[in-house]
Amino acid sequence: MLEVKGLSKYFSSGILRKRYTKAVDDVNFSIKRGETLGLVGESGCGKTTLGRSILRLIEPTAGKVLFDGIDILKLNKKELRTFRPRMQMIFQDPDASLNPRMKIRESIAEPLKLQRVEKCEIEGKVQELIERVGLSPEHANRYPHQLSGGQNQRVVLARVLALNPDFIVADEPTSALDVSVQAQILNLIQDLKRELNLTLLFISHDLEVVRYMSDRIAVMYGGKIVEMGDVEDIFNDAKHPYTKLLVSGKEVV
Amino acid sequence: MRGALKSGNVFCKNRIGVTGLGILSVFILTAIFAPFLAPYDPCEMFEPMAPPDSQHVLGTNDIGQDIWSELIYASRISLFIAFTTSIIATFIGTLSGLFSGYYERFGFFVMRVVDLFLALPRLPLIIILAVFMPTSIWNLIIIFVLFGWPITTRIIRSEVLTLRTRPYIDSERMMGAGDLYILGRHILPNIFPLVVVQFVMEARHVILAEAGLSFLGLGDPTSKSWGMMLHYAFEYPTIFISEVWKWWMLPPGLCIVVVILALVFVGFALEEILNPRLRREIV
Amino acid sequence: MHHLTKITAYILIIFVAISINFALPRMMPGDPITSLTDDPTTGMPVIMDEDIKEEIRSYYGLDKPISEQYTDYLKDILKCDLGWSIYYNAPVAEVIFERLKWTLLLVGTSTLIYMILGIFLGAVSAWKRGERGDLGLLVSVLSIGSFPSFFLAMLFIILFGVKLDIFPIFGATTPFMEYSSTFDAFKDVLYHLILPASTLVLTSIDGPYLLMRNSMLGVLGEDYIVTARAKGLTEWAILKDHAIKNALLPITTVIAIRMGFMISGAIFVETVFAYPGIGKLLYDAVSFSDYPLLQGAFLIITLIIIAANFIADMTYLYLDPRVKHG
Amino acid sequence: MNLLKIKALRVYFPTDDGIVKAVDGVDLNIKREEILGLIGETGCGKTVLGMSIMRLIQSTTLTDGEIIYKDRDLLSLSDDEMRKIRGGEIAMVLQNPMTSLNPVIRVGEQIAETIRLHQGLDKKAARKRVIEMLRDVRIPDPEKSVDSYPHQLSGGMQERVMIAMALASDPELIIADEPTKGLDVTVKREIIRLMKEVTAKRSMLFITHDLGAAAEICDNIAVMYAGELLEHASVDSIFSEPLHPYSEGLLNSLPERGLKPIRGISPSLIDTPQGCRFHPRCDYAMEICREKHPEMVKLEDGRAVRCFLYA
Amino acid sequence: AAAEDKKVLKIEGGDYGYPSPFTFYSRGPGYIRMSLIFDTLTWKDDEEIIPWLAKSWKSENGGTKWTLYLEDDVRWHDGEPLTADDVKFTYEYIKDHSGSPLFKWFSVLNYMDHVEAPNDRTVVVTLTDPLPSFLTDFAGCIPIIPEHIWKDVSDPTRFTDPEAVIGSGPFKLAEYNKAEGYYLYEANEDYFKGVPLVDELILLEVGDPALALSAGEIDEASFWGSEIDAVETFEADPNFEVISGPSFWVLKTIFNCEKYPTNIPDFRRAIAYGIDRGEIIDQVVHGGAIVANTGILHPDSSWYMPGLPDYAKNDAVANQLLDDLGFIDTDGDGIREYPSGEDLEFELLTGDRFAREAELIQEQLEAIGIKTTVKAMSTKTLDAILKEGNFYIAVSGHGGIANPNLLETPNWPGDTYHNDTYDSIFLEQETEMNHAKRKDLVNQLQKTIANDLPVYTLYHPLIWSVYNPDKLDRWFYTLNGVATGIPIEMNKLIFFARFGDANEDGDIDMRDVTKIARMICWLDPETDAADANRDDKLNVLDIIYTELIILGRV
Ligand SMILES: Nc1ncnc2c1ncn2[C@@H]1O[C@H](COP(=O)(O)OP(=O)(O)OP(=O)(O)O)[C@@H](O)[C@H]1O
Ligand SMILES: Nc1ncnc2c1ncn2[C@@H]1O[C@H](COP(=O)(O)OP(=O)(O)OP(=O)(O)O)[C@@H](O)[C@H]1O
Ligand SMILES: [Mg+2]
Ligand SMILES: [Mg+2]
Repeated sequence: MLEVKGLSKYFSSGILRKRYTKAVDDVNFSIKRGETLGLVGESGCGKTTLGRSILRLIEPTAGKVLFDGIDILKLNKKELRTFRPRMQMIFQDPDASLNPRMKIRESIAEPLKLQRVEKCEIEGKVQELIERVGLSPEHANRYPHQLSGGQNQRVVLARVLALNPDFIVADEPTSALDVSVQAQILNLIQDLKRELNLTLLFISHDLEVVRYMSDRIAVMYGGKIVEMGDVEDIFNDAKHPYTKLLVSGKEVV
Repeated sequence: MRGALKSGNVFCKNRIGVTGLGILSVFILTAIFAPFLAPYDPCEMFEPMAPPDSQHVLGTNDIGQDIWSELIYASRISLFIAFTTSIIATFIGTLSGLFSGYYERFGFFVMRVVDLFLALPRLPLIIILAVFMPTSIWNLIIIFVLFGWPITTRIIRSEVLTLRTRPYIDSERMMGAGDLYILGRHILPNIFPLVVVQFVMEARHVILAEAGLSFLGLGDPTSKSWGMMLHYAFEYPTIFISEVWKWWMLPPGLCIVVVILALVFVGFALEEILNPRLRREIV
Repeated sequence: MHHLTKITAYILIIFVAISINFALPRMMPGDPITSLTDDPTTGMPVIMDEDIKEEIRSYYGLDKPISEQYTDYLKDILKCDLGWSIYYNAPVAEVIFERLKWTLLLVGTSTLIYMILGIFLGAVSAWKRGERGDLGLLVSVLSIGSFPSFFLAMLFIILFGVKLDIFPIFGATTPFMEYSSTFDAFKDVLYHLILPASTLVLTSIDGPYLLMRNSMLGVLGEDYIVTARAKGLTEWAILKDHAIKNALLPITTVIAIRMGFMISGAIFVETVFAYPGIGKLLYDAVSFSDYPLLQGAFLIITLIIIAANFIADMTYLYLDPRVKHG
Repeated sequence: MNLLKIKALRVYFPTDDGIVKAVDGVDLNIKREEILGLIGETGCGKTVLGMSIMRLIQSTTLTDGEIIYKDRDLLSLSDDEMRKIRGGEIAMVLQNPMTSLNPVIRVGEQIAETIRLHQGLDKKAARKRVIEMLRDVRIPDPEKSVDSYPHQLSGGMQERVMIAMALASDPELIIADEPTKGLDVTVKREIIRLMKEVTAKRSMLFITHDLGAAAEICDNIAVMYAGELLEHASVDSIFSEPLHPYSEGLLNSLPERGLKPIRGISPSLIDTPQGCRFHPRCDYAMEICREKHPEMVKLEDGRAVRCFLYA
Repeated sequence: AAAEDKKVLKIEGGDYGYPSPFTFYSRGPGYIRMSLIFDTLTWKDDEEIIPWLAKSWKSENGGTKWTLYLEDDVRWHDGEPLTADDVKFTYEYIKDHSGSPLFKWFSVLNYMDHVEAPNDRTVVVTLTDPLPSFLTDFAGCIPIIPEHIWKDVSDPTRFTDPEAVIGSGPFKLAEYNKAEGYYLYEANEDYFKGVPLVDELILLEVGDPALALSAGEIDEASFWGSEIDAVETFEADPNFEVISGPSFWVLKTIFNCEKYPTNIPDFRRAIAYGIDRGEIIDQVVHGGAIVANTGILHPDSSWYMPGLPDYAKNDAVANQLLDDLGFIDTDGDGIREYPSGEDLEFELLTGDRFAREAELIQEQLEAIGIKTTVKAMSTKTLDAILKEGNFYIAVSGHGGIANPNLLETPNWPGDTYHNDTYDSIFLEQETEMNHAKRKDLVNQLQKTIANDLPVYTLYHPLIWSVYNPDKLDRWFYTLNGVATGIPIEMNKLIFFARFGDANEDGDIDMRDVTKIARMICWLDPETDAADANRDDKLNVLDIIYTELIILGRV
């Protein structure tokens, strides 16, 4: 369903003499429909950049991103806009993912409005989504700062669901959250995924979380994918030295 | 709505802000109702240089105009110039700030212009322009706007730059929202408080600059502003060796001081409200 | 690398400033020849033959095509020749430099004092935030900062020059006083400096004060201040070694920009106190349409401001290791 | 032998919305050479508790109770006396090394400050000591690193500097507030090992909500919820057999234990629930839980738990 | 102690350049500063032209040839003698360097054909055309410079060595501070006219003259027009004395004589009747001015023509004139309309300084149904607009109206008045050597202006000198202004005992005797038979002569 070929993103700095940071360097992989690919790697290795490049939130330097056979990187602005709702992203910081000046209700209604859903239908849909992600209707009239991080992440999920996406990039969706809340959110994502047959790219630096969430795992190091394979293969039989280092010290409590 | 109410609430608790707003409203009301408040037409001439008495609370100026009425009418010009300029400059600054923050390439060029404007000595340039443009209120406004927008642009832009990378803006884009939609519906409301602060600060700056230019004799000599009153007072040969300064120089000077202070108070309070780190220890 | 870009930017700004300086006076109405012949003091009209005017124009090179005037102008600037002042009938550089020292003295002293004082008071205010002292300081600094400099100057003249008669009211020195020692001379200059400098200091102090207060409030909320406190440092040591330096960082640039404002502000103070500085000169040059002088005064003021910015940038580099080694 | 004894500590923050009871009646003892872990979800009052031991909480708070350190009540010491204890006898490692180091001062100087202050060494001697310290926390090339600025070091090295700083004056008690927050998994692991090593002969209050880290390093664990302690037990017993339903829920939320979340959301610290604070989210809640506030129950094996199930 | 005995006089001033003849700023005060160091052949006191470096002179060939005889023992500050060669050198040198910006002061040199020095003490100037004002504008204006210093100087405007201020005058420059605008002069003990009354003269820039004067920082300051309020304060103060003089300055409304409707003389007259000049003087100038001569020239000028129509405020006449022209208020809004139906309305341009006068005029014109809007601008801009002819009415002022040459372009700086007869009369008077005839021509010019009204003059401000008489009390205003007409009280004559003054010993200065002798020769009917003041002079002479006899001096 999603195929990434030779994707690279270099950041340049300096005006006279350019210097490049190879944040993502010639990355290739594919994800099947309904599959979850976990992406692990140390901080700054390029995970976020990769996720954002795939969705064209930043323009990649080179490569192809084929989504159902369409090269996303070739779409023009208008085509991209109509195409976008099919792919969504969930960010690490749930509080920053919502406009602080909009009520929860408005935030969730926003994608519906953008999709030109009939005005009269919106209210009902919003209610439905709110319940779907396990919030209570009273939350609809609050502002993000009046809710906890876990609740905000639910709102983000509700909003993503409103668009009926096929593919979601979850960029460390729970790393800002508490263990107990993390469990709630991760479970919710799993449930929704199963129900809606979503395809997921799940980014995290927490091996245990990725292990729980993913079908396959890709290990990223210095902008490149250094190892990729089924969950258990990676955990039991790591090949790359970095993966070994990651897996070796895991504490079993 | 509650967000707004909340900051309103904080504002009310902020004694400095409320004081400023109070003073400012007094002056705005004075300006609006000047014809009802002033005992005379400020251009009507009586005996020149009459000291204060029951007829003329603050006496008359060098050509016999009632100083008290002049003072009241002057609040009109001073505030009019200040607010008109601030509105236009903040408007231009906000728009260019918004777009230059959002579109990098456009922003790059705008910022070079802004840098240039900020690197050039502002007041000397204004003085020159003021000397050679026919002195009218509108020319003054044009000059002030010309030099007022870049600061706002820069401040708004840097705010937009940080807002632009917020995940919620990315989410909007992912939902298929267009640039204008994002700018108008998501970024603008978030920078609006900053725009208000800029507006207030610009108004303060303009009042000072207008007074300064008028004082140097570069304002419109036929208009009645506090700076112009001070200019005529300063030109008066015995201003320092007689007592006339008490009723001719002091009142317009103090009016400028108080209005600026009020604006500073309001701006200061607004900034405290906007900066949550400062808010905790509000006075 | 970083320095190179900075320096390129500075050169560019200087170049644009020079071009504006050249173009601006020429776009203004009024011929310098008229100003040369008209006499504002006595207003005596001088009706001149066109050929005499021509002669004078060519004397000043005003008859050449604009492009040639421009290249000449650039060449001269490189040679440090700012031209010949039409009104003052002397080399522009000489006219300017003679006044420049007074402006630099006035602005320099005031800047030094208001910066140190403003920063100190700002730090104190932030340290005592929310307390009575902070509020008192805040309100008084904001109030005094709201005085237009010329108004405060006039009040000072009345109060200290006339009513109390303890300070001189004009000039930079006592004219033709014969000093018995350099100390005497210094005393005299200082004596004349006090009122204008205090005016500038008082009316400008709100800037650094507020900046420092805000910056300090920010810094005081940082984790490393808690760390410092956790180490058992005294409050004074925390303020001195940890808070002030960090709080100063973001405001150095702003203060440099304000240095430019100070020079501008000096125009008013110099006018009221008849202080023989460049601000007053600029104003005179404008009213006499003295192109070369105007251009020169502008250029010098611009250069000073750019230099101030440059110094600030360098100070910033020196102060902030994140930039220096980044 | 108790090094630190906290008795009925209350720390309240008056705010616009009401009084935030961040710490509400905490009793806690730290023995010599004990490493006590303090765990609990975000916002339950862990940091406030740690900071109030050091008296680093701003003056507008309402603090009540006793914090007895070696027979002296820290809360009633003068500012000066307290300052001598801070950094000297009790040291603190703050969460997030990136922001806890002053960016414009060389790291060596930041460590030396403490040494000079508490051990009265001169500049040169202090520097020598700093280099030793850096070597102790295994910073490569300490002679060079001592003159680095924080931003020139990696996150892991910064954390090491923080630890060196805390150890610098050879304190008896270290309060470490989530020292591994914001660090990479691999780095985190090394730091935890290091901490374990260097605190071998010291006492430590280790604040975290990273259960894995706590399990690795601590002797005993205290579980905190909504401003009060719910359970206190040895590390082994709590991970193998948590008594309080909250402790159990917390452990079950771990991915490796099946990601079973506690339902509901954490309570506000302004209007804490009547009765047992955890009852709205508790699967075992009884009638009494709704009405009465449970007291800490001491069990025979040295464990203590605040739950009617064990009353 | 000796220093304290020094008599020091401090005067309000400012920087007007290095006081060499080629580096002072091209302004009256600059010339004055220079004139303290450099002498001219003739000079003026409050009444007449007096001999200076030249003790006598004669004109021949219908005023194109002038022979001047120099004083005998005049020396430069450096001790060198001043000779006729120096004078010849000066005139030729300046003429050769006519591109210098100070040329305007010396532009009369254009009239010079050549100059000769037949001997040490005699100079003969031959002119191309007769120059009636030779004695004031030529001999009385051009400073004589030492040949031995200037002969090698190629660009005099850039020559600022100390030698550049070696003159022959009563003062030597001791110090000059450009930045602060301070001048310090020392008396020239060897001056050929005697020792000046003060040992040191200081000119300094003060922020506020009234304040500086009352604080004793300066001993003299001058005031102008509406500054009369300050003058009155000092008048009431026994420590100060005040003298008043003519400013030779006029404020005028300038009409565009090329644009409808201001090109209609009756329209201009109507406006003149509508303006109340008395009210302007009372209200704006506080009485510090006199109603202007409608013929422009100042009443204190010897060329003044009295009795010209003054268009005293009369709304009835004004309205009648306007009605007759067809400007009638048909819609009753108080504003007249053009015959075409549009409102009679235009801008009233003014320089910044005269906005208040303009505003009052605006009010006065409104009373006769003419609507104007005051538009104030810098003098520079206004002048530029006036030169372009882009205006209807403007208020502007200028000085120098002691001199009939000013009448060349009556609505200067505008140039919209064209009258061939007027122009030819002007040209004729320029070269008319017969005083009475010339005066008649000038009268005709003034009459034409007063009737045609290309400008309507408003007021002539008064000027005052306020001084501390203990320091120096010889202040006076020079006849028609110093040199070419600078209305400044600082004539170098004030530093000398005047005619009839007793010196410190109670004796009459011997120089007065010289003066009497000169007057006697001056009264020679051949020299100036038609002098209007002849009788006055005779009277004065009588009085002094009698006094001298009483004192036993003659
Ligand atoms: N806009 C940018 N400009 C320049 N460099 C960038 C930019 N964004 C990211 N980088 C650099 O690209 C590299 C990869 O960054 P990225 O955010 O993708 O890492 P990450 O793996 O997501 O890290 P984390 O776990 O901390 O989120 C980093 O070295 C970063 O500094
Ligand atoms: N200065 C303050 N004013 C008001 N409330 C405060 C203040 N400081 C902390 N709080 C509140 O006290 C509670 C406890 O905060 P604390 O920082 O101790 O939590 P924590 O357990 O350390 O959480 P985390 O794991 O996120 O660090 C929180 O609800 C917080 O909002
Ligand atoms: Mg990332
Ligand atoms: Mg915490």
